[in-house]
Amino acid sequence: MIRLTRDPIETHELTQSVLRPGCGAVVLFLGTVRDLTGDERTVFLDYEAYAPMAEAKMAEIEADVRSRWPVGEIGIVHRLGRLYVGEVSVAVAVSCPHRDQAFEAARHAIDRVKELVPIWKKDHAPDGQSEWVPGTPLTR
Amino acid sequence: MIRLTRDPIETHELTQSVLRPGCGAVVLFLGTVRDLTGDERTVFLDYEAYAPMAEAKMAEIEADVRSRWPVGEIGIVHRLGRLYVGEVSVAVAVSCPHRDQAFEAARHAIDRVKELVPIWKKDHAPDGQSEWVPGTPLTR
Amino acid sequence: MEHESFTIQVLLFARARDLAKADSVELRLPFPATAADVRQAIRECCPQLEPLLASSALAINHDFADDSTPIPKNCEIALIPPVSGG
Amino acid sequence: MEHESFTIQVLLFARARDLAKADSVELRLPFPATAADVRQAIRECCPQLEPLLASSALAINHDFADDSTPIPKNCEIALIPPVSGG
Repeated sequence: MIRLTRDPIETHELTQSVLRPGCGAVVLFLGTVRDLTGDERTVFLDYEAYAPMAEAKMAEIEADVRSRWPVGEIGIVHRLGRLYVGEVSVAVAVSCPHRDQAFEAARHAIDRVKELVPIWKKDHAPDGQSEWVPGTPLTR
Repeated sequence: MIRLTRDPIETHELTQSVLRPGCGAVVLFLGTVRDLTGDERTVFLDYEAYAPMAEAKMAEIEADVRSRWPVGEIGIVHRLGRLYVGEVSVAVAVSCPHRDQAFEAARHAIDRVKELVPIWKKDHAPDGQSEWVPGTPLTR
Repeated sequence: MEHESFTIQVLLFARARDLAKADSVELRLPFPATAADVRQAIRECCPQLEPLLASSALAINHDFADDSTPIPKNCEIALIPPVSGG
Repeated sequence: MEHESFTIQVLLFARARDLAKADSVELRLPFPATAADVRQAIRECCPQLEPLLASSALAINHDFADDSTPIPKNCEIALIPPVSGG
């Protein structure tokens, strides 16, 4: 399951949705808006996406993770719009039979989301200054 | 925060409780009761602990994780008593500034819980047979 | 004989949109054309995007393109600056 | 001259409790004694625990003990079969 949303991410529902009787391990990763990046203070971030491509890439990531690990269920949700410090910007939940699989699968999924999905964030500082977070050039 | 409980683990509250403005990453691990171990079907598990020592070891694990990673907050909760397939037996939630730290810290914590904490489970099969899960001898 | 040509829209996002002050740019390309031709046409029409071009990817129909990827006549093209989701 | 001796309770859990059909066993040890002496005393008093002893640890006051760990006169001792939490 993959989703882009402008609403707060329902992390509990996401976690519950991946539970499976054959899977003894669930890993949930949450990315949240940090107050500091180095010495720079953040008040909020504005996230934007190239939505149809972002959804296509998230679906590819889901398929890739399923091909590498025995996934019971996986959910990847990214939030868009204005997010204040502490809010959840991205959530990945994965269930697998065993914990090494669930940890590896969740880690792989979030790494790929940050590398491949066309989403950008603009950082807004307390002094009103804003700038696009530099990000990672595509290496594919 | 460490806790033994006979009630269902409140995984959402646990996750929320580790969120910190300086931490951009949260990892939650849930161990759940699997329906199959190899070919053997499980109906429920009975968990028991040597409670005061289990709490002491969980507190040691919390301190160990905090000494190795820049943990914002960590929560480790283990459930005791009768758990049916699908129920959450153990939960670990960790927040850190960055995701590599949060993944490593959560993984280390659950690995140590399974190695060091005096908790045992008895597996109950559909035919009424039951046996203590062999477990791992202490290596330390 | 005149070479065939066609028009494409390139969608712009994030810093690219801010630099170009536009959601998209319209380019006229010879046919056939590749992604490398799109880059060159962007360079010529929007010099303000120059600092971002080397680190940006081109996407054709929601998939990343190499310089050699051909541009179909009806497709959705986007310039993808370094991503920073998560 | 008679050697000093003392009595300890060893708490039993999980498979150890099932095998011994008891929550604890009482042992009389010479003083001073080590964890190795506790193991030997368990072996003698409860032969039914023998198959579990080699893979089990002893805990003294909630910490794992080596064979050489001395046994204080007032302490909580437990036999810890291989753990299977999680």
